[in-house]
Amino acid sequence: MVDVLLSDAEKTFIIHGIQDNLRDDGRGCEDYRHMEIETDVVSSTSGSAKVRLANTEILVGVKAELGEPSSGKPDKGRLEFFVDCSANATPEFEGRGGEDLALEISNMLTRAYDCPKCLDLGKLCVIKGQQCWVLYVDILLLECGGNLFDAASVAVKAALYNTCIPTVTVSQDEGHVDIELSDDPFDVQHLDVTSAPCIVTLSKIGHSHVVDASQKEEACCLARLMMGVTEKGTVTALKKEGSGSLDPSSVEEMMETGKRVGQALNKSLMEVLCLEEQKGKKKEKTGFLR
Amino acid sequence: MSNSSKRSNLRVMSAELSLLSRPDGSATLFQGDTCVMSAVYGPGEVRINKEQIDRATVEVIYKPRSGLPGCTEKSQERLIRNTCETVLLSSLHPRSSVSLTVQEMQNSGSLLACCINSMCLALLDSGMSMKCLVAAVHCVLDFEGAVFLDATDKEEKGAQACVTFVFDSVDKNVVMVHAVGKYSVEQFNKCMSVCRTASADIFHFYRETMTKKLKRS
Amino acid sequence: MPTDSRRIAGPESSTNPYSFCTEKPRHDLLKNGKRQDGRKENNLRPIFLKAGVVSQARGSAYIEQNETKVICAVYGPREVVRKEDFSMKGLLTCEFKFAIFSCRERRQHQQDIEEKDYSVQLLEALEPAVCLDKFPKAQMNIYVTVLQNDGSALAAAITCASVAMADSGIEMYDLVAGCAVRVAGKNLLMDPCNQEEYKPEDETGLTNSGSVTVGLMPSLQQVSAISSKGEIEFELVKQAVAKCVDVCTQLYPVLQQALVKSVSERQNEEG
Amino acid sequence: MAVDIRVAGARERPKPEVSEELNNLVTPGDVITSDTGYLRGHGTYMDDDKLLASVAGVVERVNKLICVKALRTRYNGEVGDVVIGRILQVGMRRWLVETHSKLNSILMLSSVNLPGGELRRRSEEDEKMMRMYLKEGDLISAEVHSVFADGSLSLHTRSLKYGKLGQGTLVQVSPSLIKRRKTHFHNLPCGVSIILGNNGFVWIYPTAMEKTEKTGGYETDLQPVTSADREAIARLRNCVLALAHHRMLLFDTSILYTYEASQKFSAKYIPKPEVMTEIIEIARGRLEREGT
Amino acid sequence: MYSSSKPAETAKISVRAARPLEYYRKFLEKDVRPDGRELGEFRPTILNIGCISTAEGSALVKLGNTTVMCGIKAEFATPKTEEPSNGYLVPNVELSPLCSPMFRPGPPGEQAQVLSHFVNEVLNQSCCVRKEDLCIKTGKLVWVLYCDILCLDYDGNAPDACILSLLAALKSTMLPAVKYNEETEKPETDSVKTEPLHILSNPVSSTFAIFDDHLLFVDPTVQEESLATGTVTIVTNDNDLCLVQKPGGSPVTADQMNTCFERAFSRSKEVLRLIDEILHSIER
Repeated sequence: MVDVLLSDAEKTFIIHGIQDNLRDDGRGCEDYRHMEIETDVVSSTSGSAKVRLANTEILVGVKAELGEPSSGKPDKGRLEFFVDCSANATPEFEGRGGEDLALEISNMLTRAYDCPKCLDLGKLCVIKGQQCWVLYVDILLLECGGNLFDAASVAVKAALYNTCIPTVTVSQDEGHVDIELSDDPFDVQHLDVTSAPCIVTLSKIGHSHVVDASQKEEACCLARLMMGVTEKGTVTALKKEGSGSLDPSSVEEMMETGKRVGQALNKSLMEVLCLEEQKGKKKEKTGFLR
Repeated sequence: MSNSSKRSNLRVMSAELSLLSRPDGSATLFQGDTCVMSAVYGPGEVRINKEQIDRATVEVIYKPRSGLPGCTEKSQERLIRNTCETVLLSSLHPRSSVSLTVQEMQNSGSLLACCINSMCLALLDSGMSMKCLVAAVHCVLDFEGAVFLDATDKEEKGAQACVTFVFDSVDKNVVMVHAVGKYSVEQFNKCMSVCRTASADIFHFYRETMTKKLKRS
Repeated sequence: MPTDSRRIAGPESSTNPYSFCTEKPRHDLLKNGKRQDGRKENNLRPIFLKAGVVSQARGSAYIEQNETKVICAVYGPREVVRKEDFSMKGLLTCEFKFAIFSCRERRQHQQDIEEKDYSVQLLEALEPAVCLDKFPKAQMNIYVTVLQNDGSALAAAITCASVAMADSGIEMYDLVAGCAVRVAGKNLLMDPCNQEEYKPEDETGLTNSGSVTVGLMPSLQQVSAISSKGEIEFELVKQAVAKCVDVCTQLYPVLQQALVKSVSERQNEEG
Repeated sequence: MAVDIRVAGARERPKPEVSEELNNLVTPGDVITSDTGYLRGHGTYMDDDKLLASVAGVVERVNKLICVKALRTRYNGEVGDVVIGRILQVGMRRWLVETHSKLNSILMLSSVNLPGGELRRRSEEDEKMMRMYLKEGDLISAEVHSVFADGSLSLHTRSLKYGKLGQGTLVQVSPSLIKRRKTHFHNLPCGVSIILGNNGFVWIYPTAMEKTEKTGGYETDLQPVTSADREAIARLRNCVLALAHHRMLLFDTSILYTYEASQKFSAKYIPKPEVMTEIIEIARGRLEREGT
Repeated sequence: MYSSSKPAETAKISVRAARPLEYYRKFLEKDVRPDGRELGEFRPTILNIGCISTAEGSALVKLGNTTVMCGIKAEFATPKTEEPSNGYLVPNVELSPLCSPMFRPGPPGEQAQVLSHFVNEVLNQSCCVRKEDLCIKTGKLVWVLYCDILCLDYDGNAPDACILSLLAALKSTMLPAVKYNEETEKPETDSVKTEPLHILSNPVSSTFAIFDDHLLFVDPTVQEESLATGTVTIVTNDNDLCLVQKPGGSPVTADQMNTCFERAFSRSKEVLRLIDEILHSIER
């Protein structure tokens, strides 16, 4: 996590506020900050999305390339996450500074997506055991304002939704295999992301827990629970993070909240994405400016 | 082949001291076609974490002719360094560092011996205090059990065993041994005695080289 | 991969011979309520736990759960090397490694992503249990090596590392016991072995297939680590976590006994 | 529970208004004047008898003095400024303080009030107790005592209004948005007080939390703040951010008007872009009407 | 700032820590070492063969406190074009930070590299495994045996422990039966049937430390290693020598060398007997 320094009194103020279900920006414990999302922002990718959650800004690009399937799953495509912490976000990321955080985010995403039902990777298989689509998901942290994991997962889901994969035709004669890529920009396949998970991070602060913690709140938090939650409410990944510990009963409460919030998050996100798609090409592009 | 006959003397040696101006001492040594250049820096400043309160820290860097140093080179490096530590009176320079660079120029057999001899010459050139001199002699055993002194790289390939000895100049005792292959104790001892005799030539050569240097200056 | 000049190099590439096996055995997880190794759903494998196994370390432990074998050593407190790491709290580091020969597939010398992930999880499991504020400016290092992995390696590592930490005499609030469970359909298989572990590539679209690992501080009843893989229904996750908490609590005496034994052995040596 | 997502394009974007200030906008290298009669101020340089801008900003002219005020800069401290700072390090007889200026500021042990009153010698005991008074992360309000040759600031807190800050919330805005006033301490009618640091740090805290003088203000009251106060603080925080977002100057009236304008929304909705715009427009209109 | 000794240790041990050299001299005057061993006596050697079932061959060796584990993983590879029927033997020694505070995390340090090289030389020069035996199909497919030696507790004399664990692991190695399918040009592995590896000779290592420039003793502990003025390592290969290494240090006479040889050969017999015993006990 990107650390900010706080005085004891500031921490007390934040902790008491959360106990009162009134956070320092007026939110309740289960409120997300205002989030804006835009897809198709980088034209050189197969799919992309940018998410802005208050001061947190994340850009995700998906690149589909033909490659070899992994030996364990010969009949499936591959999904690979790579996180880059831009030094523009904070000077701490300079050099190898952001590596640990980047690895943590990509590990969590890999784990959350590593379930056969989240994303139908079977569709990405071209020739069993030889050729498949590999989706390289590049996540770029542009600004850090707390709750990076959730924002990253939302951006990933949106970018995957936006991803177009060219249709391939495989012709086979006399053991000679030919792969032909369609060059028609509309002859493409889309991915079904309905059951893809979103990550919900629950930060235990004082005796309560909150979702979507700001940077200041993260500084008050000793233990977090991160959950990959699908629209159906199933859990695809679970992880405790931070140097503190949790009561078994609060683990249960946090999971309950996580499930509830996660389902709502998935639902709102899908609605927004469908809405944007309906607008199609007419929609106004805001790009990287606010 | 002419050199398939058992050879009992060393190849021609030639050396040049102080070829390099930066180091405190340097030597380039040819043994036959094998050539090694060594340079000594020190005693000088030592990095705090390597500092030893009762003696100088000896560092040796062995550079192969090409490529990155691997396990083999590290092993060579340690052999050279330990030999060097044995002869240097490092307790005279506590809290300082002596660093040696041994650069392989050409390898046509007996490389390790050539490295140690050139290191010894470089130390001589630098005027560092030493307990004694050391001479390294390499030999190989062929499948008939014949000993070839100062073997070339071709001879090394077809050998039953490769042996390198380092002797001190005072008692002619064994300072370092590196012997690999398949051989009996008798054969080992035979090699040792042949090499010990040959070491006298090297000590003689050191003397000649230093005399030459003194004459010139 | 870049060549590693500091090790003896092998051929450029090599493949696992078992990937060419003519027939691949398939196993059912449960048959007539019994698992392949004859256990019932709730049964754990026998645990052999011994503290004080590495003579050079400040504290150490070795755990064996049938074929899962983990060794751990703790060093420190010692001076922090890097200056920017200075702080009023002690620094705890953790290195988790699978030995190269520990799995069916050969592992690499350098830490891979999975090992780095486990290192972080192990660290976060132990951090809450160690009184770090008693050791300002100092670091304590935990090194864990899995000698053989037959499932539940992370859980075993958590237990082993906490005992090693306690063996070192470093002040702690509590021990940490680890436990894993495999969720398959409606079944919860405690302490899964390698064949029972969740592997995403084997799954054939079963909902509810995954695994959960929990680390618990038994006397404080605090969860210090929790992690899951695979897609599982919410209610089952809850059940799985609760069950792990139960089992971890039951493990507590085993950890204590190992420590008591190591202390009394040490006393005998000296007296 | 609320999840509030939308497409970025869905937001209404008001047309940027052309303010007359923009006519005075210069970028580095622009010639401001070639008359030689002017004096060179901050943000300018002379070349070939011409006065050129060295920063992007607005030209300001005071008699013969020409300055360019940059749109966004680090804080340039001046003696007498009220600042809010965060303790970074406890050093030998001094604290290092972050004040968003170019270099870290310094608070000497001799420039603070210590428990037990004004006239007290700084003893060795005090040196050892430094971390007890102020430790890393603590916030203080202070006044700039002097500016060193390298531009770093020396602070002092030798007045009862300065010192360690207790519970409350800190908002950071650009220093150029803080309007210079006679006082930077305000008790607002809503039961909340605000300190507008010249360095762009704004401290919002419940008025009730007055310092007790006996301990020199180093012991903070950690009693929970009332819900009403907390709500007001949250609202005020969001208003300050809204003002800063619209690059409006911050001073008591602008803050109060914005606060009042925001009443029709719940505090948590204020950060939403269109709510922000609406509130700010109301406040701006009222300010212009009253000519402040 | 923090003492590294365990809290309950007694004052006697601190004397030993403060003036180790004098402490040792006192004992050595009487031809005995502080741990009660004679000069030519090895520490109790414990061997456990086949302890890791995920490896094709494995062995755990305890030499006093020093603990070393060797695991052998076999994989397929294509042979080098210049040696189309030779397999690969890839030994590596890992001195992980787990086994001693002397070692740091990260890539192998000098000592680990030197040990790896040493094991590699012994493996190649002793010819205990014929590389031709590792051939499955000439020019197409050979075995590569990764022999990874992991130190779990470093209390001195790693070379002897490494070689012993390597030999024992190789002797226990069972390779799965493989058929090379000419049509598909792919191997077919039998998951049940295995074949043992042929071991042609038995390299055994013995390490001696030189103390005060003249005294030689066998199997040094870590403290003895740090006090020694030199070491000699002798690897015997049945009735021959395979490797003699004395990396600098105090000079020794030919007689001293011969004493070492004698001890090395007798040690070789002891060790081989031990391996046979353990292997037999497993078979039964």
